[in-house]
Amino acid sequence: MNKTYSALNLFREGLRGQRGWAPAWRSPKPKPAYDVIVIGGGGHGLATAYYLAKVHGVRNVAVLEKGWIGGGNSGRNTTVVRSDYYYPESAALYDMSVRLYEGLSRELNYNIMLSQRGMMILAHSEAEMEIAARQVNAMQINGIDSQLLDTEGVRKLAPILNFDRGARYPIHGAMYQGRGGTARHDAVVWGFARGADRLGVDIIQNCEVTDVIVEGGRVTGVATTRGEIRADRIGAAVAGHSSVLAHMAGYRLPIHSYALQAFVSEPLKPVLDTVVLSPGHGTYVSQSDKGGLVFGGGLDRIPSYGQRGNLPVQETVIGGLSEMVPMFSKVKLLRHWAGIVDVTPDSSPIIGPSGVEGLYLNCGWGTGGFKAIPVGGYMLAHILATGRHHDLSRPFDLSRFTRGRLIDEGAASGIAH
Amino acid sequence: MSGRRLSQGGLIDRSRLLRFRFDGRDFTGHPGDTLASALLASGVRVMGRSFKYHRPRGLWGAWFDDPNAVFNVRLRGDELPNCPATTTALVDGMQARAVNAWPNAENDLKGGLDLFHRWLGAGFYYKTFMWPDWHLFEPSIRKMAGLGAVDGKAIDGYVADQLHDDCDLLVAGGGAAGLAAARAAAEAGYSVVLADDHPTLGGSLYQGDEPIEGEEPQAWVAAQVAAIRAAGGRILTSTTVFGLYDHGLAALAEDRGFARAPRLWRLRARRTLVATGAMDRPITFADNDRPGVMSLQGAAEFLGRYGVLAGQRIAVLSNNSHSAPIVARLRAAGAEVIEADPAEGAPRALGGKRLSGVQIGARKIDCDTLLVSGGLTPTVHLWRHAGGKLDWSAEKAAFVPGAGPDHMLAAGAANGTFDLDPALAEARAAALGTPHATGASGYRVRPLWPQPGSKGRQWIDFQHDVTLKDVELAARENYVSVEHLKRYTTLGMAADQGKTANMAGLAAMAAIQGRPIPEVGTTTFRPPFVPVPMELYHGTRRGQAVNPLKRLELEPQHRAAGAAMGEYGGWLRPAWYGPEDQSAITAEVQAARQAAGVFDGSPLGKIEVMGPDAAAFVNFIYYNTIATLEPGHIRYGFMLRENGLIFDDGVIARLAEDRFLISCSSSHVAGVEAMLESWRQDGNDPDRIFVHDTTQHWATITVTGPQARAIVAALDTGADPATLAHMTLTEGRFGDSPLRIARVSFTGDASFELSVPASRAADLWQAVLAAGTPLGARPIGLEAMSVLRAEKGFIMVGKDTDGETMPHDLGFDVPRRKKKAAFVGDRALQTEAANAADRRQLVGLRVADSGTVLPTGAHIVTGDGPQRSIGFVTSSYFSPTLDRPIALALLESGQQRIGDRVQLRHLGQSLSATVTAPCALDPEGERLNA
Amino acid sequence: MQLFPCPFCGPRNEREFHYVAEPGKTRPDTTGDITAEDWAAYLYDTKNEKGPVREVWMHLTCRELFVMERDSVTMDVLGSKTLRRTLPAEGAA
Amino acid sequence: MRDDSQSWAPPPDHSQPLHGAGVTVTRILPVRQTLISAPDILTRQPAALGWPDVATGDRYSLCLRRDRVLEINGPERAAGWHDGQAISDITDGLIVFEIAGAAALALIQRGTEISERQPSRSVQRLGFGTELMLYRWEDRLRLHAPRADGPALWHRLKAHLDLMG
Repeated sequence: MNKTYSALNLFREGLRGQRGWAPAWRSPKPKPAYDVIVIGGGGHGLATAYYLAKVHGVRNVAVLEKGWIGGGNSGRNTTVVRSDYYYPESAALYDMSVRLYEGLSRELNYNIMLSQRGMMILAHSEAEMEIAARQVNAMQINGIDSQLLDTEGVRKLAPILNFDRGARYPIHGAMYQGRGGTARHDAVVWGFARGADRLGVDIIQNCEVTDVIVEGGRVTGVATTRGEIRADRIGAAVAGHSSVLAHMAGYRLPIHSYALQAFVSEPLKPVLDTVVLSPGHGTYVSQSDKGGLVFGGGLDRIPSYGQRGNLPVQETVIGGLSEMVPMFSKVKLLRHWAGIVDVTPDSSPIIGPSGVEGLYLNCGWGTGGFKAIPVGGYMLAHILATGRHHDLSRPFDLSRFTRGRLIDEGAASGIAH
Repeated sequence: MSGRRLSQGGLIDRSRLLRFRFDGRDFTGHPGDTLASALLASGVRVMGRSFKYHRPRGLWGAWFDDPNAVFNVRLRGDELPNCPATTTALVDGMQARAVNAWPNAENDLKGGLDLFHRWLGAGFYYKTFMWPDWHLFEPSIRKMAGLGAVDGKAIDGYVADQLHDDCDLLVAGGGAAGLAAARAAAEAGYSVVLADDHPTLGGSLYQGDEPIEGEEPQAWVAAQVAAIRAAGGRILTSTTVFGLYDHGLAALAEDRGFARAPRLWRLRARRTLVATGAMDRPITFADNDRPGVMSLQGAAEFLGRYGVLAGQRIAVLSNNSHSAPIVARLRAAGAEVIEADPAEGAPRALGGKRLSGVQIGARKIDCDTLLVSGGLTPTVHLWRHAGGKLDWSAEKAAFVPGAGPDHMLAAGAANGTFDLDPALAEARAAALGTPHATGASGYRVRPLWPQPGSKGRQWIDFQHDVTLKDVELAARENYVSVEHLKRYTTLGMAADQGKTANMAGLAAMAAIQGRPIPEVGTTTFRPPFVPVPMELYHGTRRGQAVNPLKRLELEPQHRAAGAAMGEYGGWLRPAWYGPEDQSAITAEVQAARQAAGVFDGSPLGKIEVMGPDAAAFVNFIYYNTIATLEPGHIRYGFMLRENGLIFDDGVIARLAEDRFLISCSSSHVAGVEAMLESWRQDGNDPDRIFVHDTTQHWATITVTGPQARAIVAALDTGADPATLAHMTLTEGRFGDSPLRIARVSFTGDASFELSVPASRAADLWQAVLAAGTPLGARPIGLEAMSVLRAEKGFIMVGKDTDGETMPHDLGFDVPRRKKKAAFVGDRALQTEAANAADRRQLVGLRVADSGTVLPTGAHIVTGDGPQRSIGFVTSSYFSPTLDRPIALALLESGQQRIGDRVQLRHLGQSLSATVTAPCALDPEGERLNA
Repeated sequence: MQLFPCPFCGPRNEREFHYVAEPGKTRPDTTGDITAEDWAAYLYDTKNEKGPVREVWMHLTCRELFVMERDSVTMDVLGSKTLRRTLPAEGAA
Repeated sequence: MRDDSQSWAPPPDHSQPLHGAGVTVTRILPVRQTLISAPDILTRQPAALGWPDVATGDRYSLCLRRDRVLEINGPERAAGWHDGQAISDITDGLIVFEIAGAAALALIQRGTEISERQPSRSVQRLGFGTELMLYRWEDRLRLHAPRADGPALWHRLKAHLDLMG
């Protein structure tokens, strides 16, 4: 069976009807016990398992997924990758993620199509230009590539935007990160799954965790729809349902669940290379390699576990896109969908101990979880393997809320994606 | 021989000729035609190319189920991309071209790609293009992808009319079942809306020519329409119910003609009946994508609606009883029809761009057209949008609506009731909510699903070029969940949303895995049902109407005075007066410091808090102690959020024992009022506290500067400004209107805020300028005001504070340490972080007098080791008063660094400055009382 | 677009409403000592339940603060009740 | 600094009515508008109108909240807390448009979800992106909106009238 992906193998397989390819991952039966259980077969959970096996040599690992892997937010996002964050703590975390992304296709031997076509956040006024400058300076000091563009600089990269000075949100310039871009979201999930599987990790789909077994204040396993599975170290990467798991295990989180919508248009010939975000309209857009405009905006305003969106936000986001690029108003919307995201008070993730011994968290990524998949997995793997925070994850410990040490990227992230 | 127009039949108007072009050739059609029907009537077979392999494609369906004929269409200079030919009504003068083909669909240069198909199977791109780097391959792949090009031009007047409406019953679908239901409900007194996406009602009635309830279809339809209207029901044709949302909301798109924006109906329906019919499924066999292979139902539609016979020598491949009347009709129309049973053997379509025949096992049938029917699939999309479940009907070999929300109904073919009379009975019963038992179905179908391992290239998703082999590959690689299958192969993700592909795809996966179809399940059905223009969501909320600015009463006066207007906190306000910013701002600052500045401060909040508990309430709301404020006096203070961070700053005046006036920031009025209401109703006695926002009743003109007192004295107000102490207020008159005079200063000079009812603003403005101009006063804008306050080290919340700033960072530490009473955010000011020594504090920065103005947004950095930001410049200007640059900054432990020299960085440049106190002008406050 | 029942105004479009908080959190008496943990729990901790929930909402147009029961998965509204103790004039709902 | 002032068209002239198919929008000028809040205000002013109640004549009051009414052309009242009521003059704070004609409600339905079949105790609602007090007055509709939102509201109403053709 053919296990290695390459142009040569693809050619050979083409000659024999692609019949020799091995399964991308196995579908094993769950064992009664593992060294580590990772709850949640999204990007973060699979990346956690991969790095546990790869970096820490912990291979007796199960990833439990209640449905199909990547069926949560990993497969529902708008695929943006970037590290244009303001605070040093966030910058270090997200930039490590981008760096991991940059080597991921070859490391995983799976083309995740990381496309660094650049990401710009528009500035619509002189005041926003000042804030953009502050942000660009912060990023440069933190060692992250970033540029301040003027109107002409924006025009060069995205000539189809609305440069009319009479626009409601005129374009004064933009903050630009050239290493920003997109990656194929499903490929990230499948690549990590295949990578983890090849290192011995059991990926168990259709296995819903129904209870967390806590004995004497420590976690000892989980009850699932496929029976009880034991482990004394458990990582939870269940964005959107973090509070549900917290309820099972008996801890509280500062999280609200909201629906975040995403949209795609009919496919068009290429007209837009970069990812563009307009803070004024609350809309961002990129064009996929397939030609569809992939776009989104802010959260729905109603706490929700229903994976579907609502008209008011659709009107804001789609109307905003039509203002950003007037010719798009005649382009057709193909579909829209929603994911459920964890929203923390400071829009920053929670990584680290849960309060129940042996149970560690990776949650609270809000609207930005996709871009953080590699680093989120890396950090959770580190703490599961060593019992200690990685330096980069320490500021994101749950205790920051008690200490008042919030990392509020509200100003830096503009809006959701 | 291929399609041709019959001399009679159909719903078209043969008396008029419409001319159009397709792929550079001229054609004609008739009113009532679609682009597809007119081309089919003209004998055109190849109408498009597929997405990946550029295979030639002809029509499959006659309506929204066609995946193949996608055109860019231009009419009188307006072009729309990706128009489905089957649903685009023909208009005289249209110019259409097939997307994804060059120079045209018939002869596409990229057609040769098909030769490489064996290497371009599902997900091939995940397995290669990794060395040296994806970025090397991506640009050329991007160019290959996409369907139509968008021409870069918005269409003039392309604005969607959007409205809300409501009804008791929405009937989606105006076929036999929908019409019957709508009539029954309307006649029973319900308010009914019936919507159908065709311009003509009747649904599938025109496919056959059997009478319905004893009448010809057209006459029966006309009778129902008349009855519905007579009973007060509303009928919307060319209107697609494209989404069902929460709480009975339906979204409808009403087509208003080519290149005209559709109308959006946001219709709140107490009940919704899904009567959307059923679609013919393709049969999966070798080369089943050849032009000339068409759905049986599609051919019947072309015949019944458009008077077009799809072919002359027609083979029919069907597994169900639905085909018999259609075959009869085709024969009656003059076609030679050969029926074949797909069970005879694995079929294979023959021919290239034009079908030449079909091989079925050993039997070869010569034909120009092959009509296939793999069974009917109810159109259950809307049912699923609303959260209805689907049941698998083995008898009908289809998913049919199962349990659903109470307000959802389904009837007719959409409900799996394919026979006419039972469908009518079912629809009427559903509309009236009466019990109804569906009798035995006359519909017979022999399940016919894709056969794994069979030979040839068998298309499952036509538009996206997904074949049975791709499904087999996905299964082999363990992409077996229906969602993985969809995502890995892109099955069902094309612009037709898999209307023809999904059933075949999941049936193929079921067959490969040996599982029953319902166990494999379906993917999610998501709105919109068909792609809709984004304009539908856009409407009149465009241009200046997006988050519209609040407008000043005095805007005409400001414009007349030459103001450059700009957006400040949601208001359109004067930025400066004059043609050029720098000189104007300098002159305004100088006038304000030397004589007087006249400033329109109307947007400043004026929220009144009244009632017996008002004093205790505002004392709780404010960081500062307000309870001790005397009537007639004013205090500066902060409102915090419960997390201790600054929400707003401003002054509060006590007008009476039980009446306070809060002047919050202009942009925060609504937020402050909502916050006050929240606390009022939660934890306080709302019967003893009342909050009135009176902001827009008042216009406020601020006069500031050495001559301010003289100017105010010159107005006939009945109040003496000379006796008005700083931070007090009084009431006077302006003509016959009330006038409020407050002495507060945002500039460091004596200032008077004069407030009158807004309708008197123009008179007051004129009076102040008349009194002030001889003394050297002039209007000043926001930019000058910003400089004036920065000279004094006064902050603007949001500019000189960020999402971490607490009042003690700005030097206001006393309430935090001493205030006894509880106040919003109090405990949060005592956390580890709030007490940290390295908090960023407000400071001033001074550069050499001859130096340049520091850029706002520059960061202050530590010089030793790797650079680290310890703060940033929040406000920075050239001060005309001091004749040197000034700046404010937030700086770690800033108070302890006063006097230090610091390094700054801005866009790669290094700068330096000295840390000072924030106040650069008149720190002793002598000017205030001068 | 959802319809929420304001206890005073009756059913209105969701655009008119603002989610405030989960009910049942009483502000601690800040004139006494409160641990950092208790304060953080008051400020931040949520139940964030999946399924039937009780939430405090504000009807922005009439500023009514009320408790709404709804299902956070199906979006069905189960009921609403004003936070006001006195009800001088009963509303439409 | 960039001057974006040309981006903003001057405010529209409200003094000339807007005409559309079956609709006329006119600005009207009440002599007085008074906000009155009290715990028992709806007992004191039981006639305060909700939706779809019909106002007649010059003088009436509108129910805004559980404890608040807007009195139109009532007596002059001293502002402040008096006799258990909080009183503010808001005459110049609210701009008032009257919409006459057969399509009046259809015009309003462009900007807000409203139906004569759905009564409401309060006349306050969101519509056309602003706060409205909307009610029936004789055979017409009237709406009050924050004064500074008047130009934007006028602009939206005009745009909708143009679309309704």
